[in-house]
Amino acid sequence: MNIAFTLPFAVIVIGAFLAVTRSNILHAVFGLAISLVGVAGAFLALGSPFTAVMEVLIYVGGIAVTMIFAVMLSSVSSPAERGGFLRKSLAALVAGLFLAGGSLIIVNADFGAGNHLSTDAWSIQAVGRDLLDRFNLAFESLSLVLLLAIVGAIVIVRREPVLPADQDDAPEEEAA
Amino acid sequence: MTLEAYLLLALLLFSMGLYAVLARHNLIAILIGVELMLNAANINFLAFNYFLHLDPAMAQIIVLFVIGLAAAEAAIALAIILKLYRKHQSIDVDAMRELRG
Amino acid sequence: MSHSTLGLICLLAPLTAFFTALVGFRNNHRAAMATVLLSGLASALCALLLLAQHSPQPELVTRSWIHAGGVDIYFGLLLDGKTLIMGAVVAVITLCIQTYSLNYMATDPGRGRFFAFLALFEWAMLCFVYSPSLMQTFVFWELVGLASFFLIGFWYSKPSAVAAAKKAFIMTRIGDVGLFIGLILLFQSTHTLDILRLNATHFETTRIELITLLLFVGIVGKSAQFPLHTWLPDAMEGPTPVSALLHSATMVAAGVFLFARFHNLFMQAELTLTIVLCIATFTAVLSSTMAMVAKDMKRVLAYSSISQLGFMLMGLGAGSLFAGYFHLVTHAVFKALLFLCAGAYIHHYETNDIIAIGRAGGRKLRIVTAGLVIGGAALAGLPPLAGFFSKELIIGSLGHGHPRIFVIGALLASFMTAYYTFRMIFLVTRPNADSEASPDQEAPDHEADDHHAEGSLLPTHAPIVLLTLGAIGLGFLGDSIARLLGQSAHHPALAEMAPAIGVACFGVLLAWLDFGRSAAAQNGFVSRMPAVRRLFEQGWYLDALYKKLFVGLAQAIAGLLFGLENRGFDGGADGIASGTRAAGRTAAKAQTGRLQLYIGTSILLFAAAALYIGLGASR
Amino acid sequence: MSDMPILSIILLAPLVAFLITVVLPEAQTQLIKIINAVAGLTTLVLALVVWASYDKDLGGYQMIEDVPWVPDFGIHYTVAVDGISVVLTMLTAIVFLTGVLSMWTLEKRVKEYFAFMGLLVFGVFGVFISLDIFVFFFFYEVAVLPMYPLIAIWGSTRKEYSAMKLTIFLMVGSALLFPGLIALFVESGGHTWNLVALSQAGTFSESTQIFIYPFLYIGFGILAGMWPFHSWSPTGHVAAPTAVSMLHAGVLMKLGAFGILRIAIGVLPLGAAYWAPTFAVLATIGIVYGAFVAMRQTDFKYVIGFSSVSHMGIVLLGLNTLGVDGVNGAVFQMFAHGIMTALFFSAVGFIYDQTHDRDIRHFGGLVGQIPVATSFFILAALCGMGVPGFASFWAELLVFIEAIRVFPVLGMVAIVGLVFTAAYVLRVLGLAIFGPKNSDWDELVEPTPFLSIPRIMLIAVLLFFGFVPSLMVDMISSATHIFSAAGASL
Repeated sequence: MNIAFTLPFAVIVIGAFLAVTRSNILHAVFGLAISLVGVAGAFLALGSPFTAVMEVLIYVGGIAVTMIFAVMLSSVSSPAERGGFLRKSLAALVAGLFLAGGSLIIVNADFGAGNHLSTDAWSIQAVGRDLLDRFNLAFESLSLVLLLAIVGAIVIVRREPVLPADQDDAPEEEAA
Repeated sequence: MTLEAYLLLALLLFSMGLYAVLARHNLIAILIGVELMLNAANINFLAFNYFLHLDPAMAQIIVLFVIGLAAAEAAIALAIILKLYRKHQSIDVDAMRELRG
Repeated sequence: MSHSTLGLICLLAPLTAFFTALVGFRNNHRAAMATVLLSGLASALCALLLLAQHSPQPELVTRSWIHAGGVDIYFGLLLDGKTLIMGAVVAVITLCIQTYSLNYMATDPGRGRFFAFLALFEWAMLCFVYSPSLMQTFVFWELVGLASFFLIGFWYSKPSAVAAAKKAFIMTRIGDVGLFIGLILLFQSTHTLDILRLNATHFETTRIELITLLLFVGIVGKSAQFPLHTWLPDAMEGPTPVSALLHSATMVAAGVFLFARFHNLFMQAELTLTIVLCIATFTAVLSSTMAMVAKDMKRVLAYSSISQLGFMLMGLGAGSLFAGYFHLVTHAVFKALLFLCAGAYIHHYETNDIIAIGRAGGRKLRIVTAGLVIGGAALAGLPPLAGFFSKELIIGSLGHGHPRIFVIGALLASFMTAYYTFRMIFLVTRPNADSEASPDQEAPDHEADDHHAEGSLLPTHAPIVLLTLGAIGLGFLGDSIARLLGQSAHHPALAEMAPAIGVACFGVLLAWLDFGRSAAAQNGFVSRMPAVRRLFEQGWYLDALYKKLFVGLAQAIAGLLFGLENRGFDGGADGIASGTRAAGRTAAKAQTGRLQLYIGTSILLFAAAALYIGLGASR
Repeated sequence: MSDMPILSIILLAPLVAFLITVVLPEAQTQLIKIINAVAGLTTLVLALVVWASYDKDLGGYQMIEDVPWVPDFGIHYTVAVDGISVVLTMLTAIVFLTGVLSMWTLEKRVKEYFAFMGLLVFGVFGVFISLDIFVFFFFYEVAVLPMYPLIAIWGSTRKEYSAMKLTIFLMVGSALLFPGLIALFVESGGHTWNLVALSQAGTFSESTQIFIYPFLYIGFGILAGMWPFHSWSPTGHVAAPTAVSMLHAGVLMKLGAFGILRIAIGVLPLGAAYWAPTFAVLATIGIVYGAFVAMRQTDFKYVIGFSSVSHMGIVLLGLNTLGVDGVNGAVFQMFAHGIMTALFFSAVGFIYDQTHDRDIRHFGGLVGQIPVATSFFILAALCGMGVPGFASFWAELLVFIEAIRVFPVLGMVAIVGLVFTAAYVLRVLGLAIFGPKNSDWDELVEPTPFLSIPRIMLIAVLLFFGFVPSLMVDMISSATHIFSAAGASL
């Protein structure tokens, strides 16, 4: 057993377990954060420190924090879980079947894999060059998508200004 | 470690995410499940690339893109959740059943 | 000027006048009328000049219209004896009628339009006459029909006029369909539509029978022969000058002209000729009987037109091109004259009823009455007027190698013609207030007040006088016409002519006894038999029969299909639509709106598929 | 010939008009109309240039532009014209321009209306000039889809129903077409969608052709108003607003006939020969059936709608003769009928805009009140009857000549149908245009000279090709020489 594999493995699974099972949504988000740190560890083990750093920065630092804000803003951290058992067992069944089937495929498949890649080739320079050269268009599109997502998010959550006409109508409705 | 080990790890992570998506009531919890599934995919990308001698930078770039898209997706999803909360005073997925036939 | 220039002027002048009058001078009647009159004059002069410069060889001027695939269609002018005579007749008579209409239509609010369509009609007719190919003939044959539609329906606010125009168009179109199919078949068997070439072609027998029969269907429609004759009397709804134009020299003559044009083809088809003779003779007799009882002056003339057209076709069908053609020319002149005279009475006394006109003092219009008598005598075939010569020739040609029945039919029709013509003349000129005959309506009294004398009477009288001279003199031009046609004029001996003259005189005599003498009851021998009279008056009930049978049938089919469309096709489509909707409603119940259920189901299915494929691949 | 990509410019003109229209603010109605009119004029001028610069003696496809689009699937943006495309491009340009001018008085949601219309015309042009079957189908759908909103929003008389019916019928047609086209691609080896390559003899075996042909024929035939799948077309015509009816009957139905000619017959000649008698019978039934049903209609537009069924039957009959004269006549008839129905709907639309009534029994003697407006209608009616002097006479003549040669009985039945055509046209004229004056309509006003322009243009085109048919037939026959001069060998 390799410590570079087992440590991230453990962190990931524990974090994910928390994220999936905790009914307090804040706890779940923390579980997610832990799991993501584990994923970053796995990235390191797979020889890609840059993505590992990005993972921690964006996911743990960005997304998880945003979720916490959202939870705070919606002020419903743990809605009452109703009719839980049937639903959970059904979901568990589906997920379990998926897991079993997937494992079956993975175990049976022959990937022809063997030796590791030397980590030298994974230089950040190569990534940077490719990003601005080969995948230039995709990179630019992604930035556009992000921009649009931000603008879109703002537009969606913006409170609509109350029109004067509605105010005129309001008393009549109350009267009715 | 072998490729299969990483793939099984990713599969496990994905299944847990799937469970969250299917079982949880809370929209944010469902979103968390989605994020887990995305990360499972990311692990797969890097693992395949690491073990199968593919283009060195490709997997990393794809992972970066996925992370970027996930950020965008999370932003939009959270915005929608907030909007829904304002409308229904709830973020229970069972409350949103307008597509019912 | 060269012949082609003259021909082009002759053809283009009316077309230009039509567009100028209709579009350019829409609100200026005077200018429109002047334009049309000038164009008519130009056409008539050109046509006469062409006739005068006639050369024995046919001349041909052509321009390509369509040349593609297996079709080669051209437009042009063919100048030979037949076209030159007919062109001159058409142009001159049209000019007469245009002049006449100056007075006749002087107060009509639509006179500009009227003149424009006269010009269009003249153009179509001239192009038809001078046509060098059957295709062009057909094109202008249709256009003649179209122009006549607008002229007959000129008073468009009268429902009867609109109905008559519609009836004329549709009934002639039934004939046109035959002509059209015949044309296509002819084209397929000869690969040409050139008239000169077609006339020089020899056919194997069965094919030519079919083709000529189809052509004859077209002629039946246009020349108002039985059984498609019923549109012609109704077409009298148009203004009288229109009737004069349509039913003397032009529209109805087109069919006969077409027959004359393809005389060589028809002569190759024995069976068709027999059918032509039967139909023509039957039509001549049938329509004469109707003319004997009609009280409407224009209807009398209309029936007589049908019967005279039958005479022409008899002559042509009997094999004598000259006889039929000659009668076509003379009939054009005296029938135009008769219609113009009738128009003058009608215009003056504001009634169509012969008896009412007579009572109101018809004979006081001296020039008109003279024209009526001379034209009527020509129609009756009294020597030495124009109709006599041509009718003699026809009856003479029937005598050679044809069954007696045709001669007898011709003589019978000839007798009735003389009878009804003089019945009309006597009723107008010798009114008898004590007679049993009663007019349908009383004519307004116009004894002294001449409020109809708008300006000069010259435009009315000049054409009548000119045509009267024609009706007197044209009969003596037979030899020149024969020469132009390349035929030798046949002069029947007096003995051959005797029966025809005899029956004509007998007809006149009987008319005198019934209507003319001062003690006459003015109630014809036919009218004394009420059943027969009703039969004749109703046109042998053919109109009613057609209405029941064909119009009813067409409407029934239309109604049936209309129902099929609404209930069958539309209903079927709607049924499918509502079925789909019901199915959709049922299917919609499966939609619970539970997001997670959807995701779970899809993941499960997807996983099953993946498992299946993955295990399959690994094995 | 210049190197200018003239066909692409024609194609882009309506698209540019569409984009500008979308961007412009709602209130700028006059500007929107002017921009669309300019686009229409541009396409018309360019279509004239194409007509003039097309080398008729050379024939074949000319002015080819070829750009790979999705190379992995062999899809290319390939545009080119042959004699038939030249004629139909001209038709579209004329109807587009006159359609815009006819709708000059529109006030309801002007921006969206012209946007959809530009999109529709864009698709139509694309269909007429593309040489790649996939691109062809793409444009075909682009042309068909805007019909739904155009009818459902600006229409009248059960508009939602008609719009839905039209869309469903056309979608059924597409559903037949799509597998047919895919089958062409797959059966040919899956390398190319190019029409010329697929049309090569020997690409498809006879049994394959016989199997695929009905899919394509019926799929396109539904849009062409083929009996018995015609019932969407009259309802659609009736409900649509004036310019849409003009485009719909004038141009859109021609897409179907064009598809049959270009793809079904062009690629599968053996299949066409096998099925021709069957489809010729259906076409003939359509001719007579349309005339009979039109005889009983009381709505102006329904009469015209069923007359379209009848006239498109003539087109289909001509195509099914598979002989050069028949196909020449069919294409000519496509053009003539396009202009004629555009004129019909334009004339009726003018009357309807004022009266909001289309029941012919409610009218009478209109010619006395508005002679100019009704004379447009009368001229269109005369053209519909196939009176000589109008373009459609020659078209019908050519079709009938070939039809009698190939299918004597059907040809005769179709010709007899002319009598009923005359009957229903004259019925409308007699009831509504002539007859006693109805003083309800004394208030009607004549079109202004500006509004007369589009109608006069259409009439001029009809008369021009009626008097000089050789121009048109020469152009068409430069593309139809592939058909046997003696008709199908049956």
